[in-house]
Amino acid sequence: MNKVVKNAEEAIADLQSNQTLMLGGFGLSGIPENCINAMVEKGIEGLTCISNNAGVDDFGLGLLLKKHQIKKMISSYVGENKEFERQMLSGELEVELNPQGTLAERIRAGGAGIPAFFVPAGYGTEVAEGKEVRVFDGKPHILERALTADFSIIKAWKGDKAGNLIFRHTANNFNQPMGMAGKITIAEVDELVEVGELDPNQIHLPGVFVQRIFQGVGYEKRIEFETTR
Amino acid sequence: MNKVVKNAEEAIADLQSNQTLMLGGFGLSGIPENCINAMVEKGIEGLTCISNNAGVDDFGLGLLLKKHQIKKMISSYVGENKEFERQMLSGELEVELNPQGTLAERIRAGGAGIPAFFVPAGYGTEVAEGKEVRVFDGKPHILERALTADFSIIKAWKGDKAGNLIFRHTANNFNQPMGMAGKITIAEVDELVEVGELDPNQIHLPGVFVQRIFQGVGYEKRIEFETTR
Amino acid sequence: MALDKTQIAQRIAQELQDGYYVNLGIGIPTLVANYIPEGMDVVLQSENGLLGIGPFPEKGKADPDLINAGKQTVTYLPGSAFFDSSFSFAMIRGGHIDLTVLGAFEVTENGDISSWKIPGKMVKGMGGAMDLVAAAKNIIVATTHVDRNGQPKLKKKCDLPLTGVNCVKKIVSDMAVVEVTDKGFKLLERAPGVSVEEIVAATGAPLIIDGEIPEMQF
Amino acid sequence: MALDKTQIAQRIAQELQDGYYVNLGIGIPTLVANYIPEGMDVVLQSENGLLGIGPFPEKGKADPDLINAGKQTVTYLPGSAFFDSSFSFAMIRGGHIDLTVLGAFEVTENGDISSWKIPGKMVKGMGGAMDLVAAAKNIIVATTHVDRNGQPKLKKKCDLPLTGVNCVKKIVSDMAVVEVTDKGFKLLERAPGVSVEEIVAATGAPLIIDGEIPEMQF
Repeated sequence: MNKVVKNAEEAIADLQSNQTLMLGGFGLSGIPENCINAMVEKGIEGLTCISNNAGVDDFGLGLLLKKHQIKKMISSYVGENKEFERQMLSGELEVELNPQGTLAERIRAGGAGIPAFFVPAGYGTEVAEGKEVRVFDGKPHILERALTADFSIIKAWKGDKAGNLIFRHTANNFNQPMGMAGKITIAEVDELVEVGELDPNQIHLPGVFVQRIFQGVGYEKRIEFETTR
Repeated sequence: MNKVVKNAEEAIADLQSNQTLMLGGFGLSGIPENCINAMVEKGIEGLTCISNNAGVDDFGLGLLLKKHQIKKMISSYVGENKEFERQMLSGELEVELNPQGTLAERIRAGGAGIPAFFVPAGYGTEVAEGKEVRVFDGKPHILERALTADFSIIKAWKGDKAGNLIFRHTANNFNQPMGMAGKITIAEVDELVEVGELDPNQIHLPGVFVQRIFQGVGYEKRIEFETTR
Repeated sequence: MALDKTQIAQRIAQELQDGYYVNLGIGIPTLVANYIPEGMDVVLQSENGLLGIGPFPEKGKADPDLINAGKQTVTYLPGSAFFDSSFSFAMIRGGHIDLTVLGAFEVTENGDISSWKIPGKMVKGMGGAMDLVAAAKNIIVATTHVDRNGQPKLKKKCDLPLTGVNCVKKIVSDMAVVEVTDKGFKLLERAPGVSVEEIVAATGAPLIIDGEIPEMQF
Repeated sequence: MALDKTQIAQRIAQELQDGYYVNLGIGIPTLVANYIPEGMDVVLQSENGLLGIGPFPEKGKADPDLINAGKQTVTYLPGSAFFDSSFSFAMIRGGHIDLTVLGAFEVTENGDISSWKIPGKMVKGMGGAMDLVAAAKNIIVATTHVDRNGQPKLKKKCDLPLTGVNCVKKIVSDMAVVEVTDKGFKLLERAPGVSVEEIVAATGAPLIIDGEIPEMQF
């Protein structure tokens, strides 16, 4: 069983146009930079991207947007990206906005074999349109469906060659649940270590969920809003 | 904000007869020994206990059973306990058996504000009786409801005074999700440390879920089936 | 005189209680963190996966792996914990957060709130706001009492797309502290120097005014 | 001659593939771990929260915090991971386990299985069996071909309460390897020295017998 691939190009070699992808990260924190760049290079199109945000104009998913490689986004917050806004308002880009927690839970549910579940978020809003409403304990809830993807492309801090992953600080965010929900999960990591080097009590995402792994290079780790004291 | 209590007696001081409790552990591994003993001592009755197992005749929840303090058990596996079997067959004890994964997910859902969700487990069996069936992606699923409790009583390895918990090996099991689902969660730990001593990337259950914590004493940590090479 | 943003934050900070776990939205709500009373334990949650937000980092110490829900670089405190987004919203949805403070475009007398979308104009998305308002035990809105055009933001009915219904418990504006009761808006406090009449005039729904309305104390 | 338990486990081990994540039930299935082919990476999952079960501990080294789903003390291997029960079943229910091997009281020609309850007699509970059979991609039953009274365990219909429906893919018994196909049981292999006629006689439902049935190879 060899999960280690050489680089992003090899990791996404069989990724095709019109597939559905999950891409980890919150804002620009914890995004799979190497794979995004490789996807831009590869030029595949018509992608449905499930990602909490859409990057900025010149970094992250913004790069794929600029080249019109994305057909549809499923996200919770897509500000900070003028090209995104333009494509959405012009109808070039299909956008499905989800409450962030609902999005995260739909992804976790997809990985956990739970096809649908009830949540209170969005009841009474346009998010609830067309969805089943049911009252539990006196409070109305809406039925939400799970999400899965052809590929989940995630970024972790440390990973071992068996695919076990550890995330760092708030760069975990959507990476962990997305890692559970891809038919194929590709993990790029800051540091790839040998099997046995990670403490089994500290694994955030066990290797069973990860099909391909590589140590990324040249991480830019851009900061969106650097704020200091 | 002081979450630290002196001992099990103080932790369960306001626990009352006829309440619903979640008790962590799998078999005898990771059970809250101190609190169970204190409950036996206190003599409260009519309890509904949500626990994967029911201990053995002379240890763990078996001690509460022996004194007829439990009215109802919600569990997945209750073998290895003759008194349990006797009380169940005689009708003294009400028992609701759940598939283990459904039980774990019902508990997690209770803590996560998800009142109901669909799972495939149990479809076509007596577990599905009276439950809504719905087909998703060609596969039938049944609707399961979340579980919560007046008190969740759990056991962790290390905890800090802010209630952050780390579990060890397979002694985590039901402790982590149960810790999320109690109106009041009581954690007993092998080792209670100062705030700041635990690595924030390694916390299994953040302190927000834990209302009371204490360092337990005299752990017996009995092994049910000692098996060696 | 109407409060400035800092004073709104200061007044909201008076709502905090020892042991509270709090989620502060972007904008004025974030400023509340600066006024947590000395000696009071309040833990700040960031829905992108941090319990125990610390102050902004020192210059040169910003860490791209450590941001808040507004994507600003932050720090963490002793006793903090990091977790993934699904777990973070389990925490929120499960009712484990004591107080949420957020901004709004409009709030109604029955506690509805619109805060995320201006059709045809602003399409950034709801982020975590819908989850927060649907689940927090206590929701306080921090806002100006009227919008840029002088129109009331406290209304009978929202004109903009809703973020949540029947959820806001209290509004702290630059002019007043208003409670959302079963019977509608109830005026609790006035900003220093602002009259009840001025508040009534600036509010788009009836205000329950029960006896003398005290000025806010700072 | 019919296989003994060890040989059943040995035969099942031939179904393993490199890179498989496998959950082994209590009893005969547990023995499969002893016959993982040399050099093949197979990771064993224990539903109480361990991926990467190691061998039983050395005498005196048993750790009460480290048990398998049968509550036996075990060890863990390099590359293992521990997790809670809800996460463990997310892994199982989400279809991330390649193969589940478990025992059974009865299996039917459409893949139904009963394995957890004998009304009025045995009331231990289903544990994780219902979750496993409802979700694993591939389910193999390890069993004797007939019960203690000589009655077939491979049947048209279960008499005992079900564990799951339409889920078993293959049965490895002491007499035969049987596949569950859309058209019913299909005999794939015979235990050494056991005739097709003996297997047919011991099976409670029709067997599809397609050409010469080979003996199992060890």
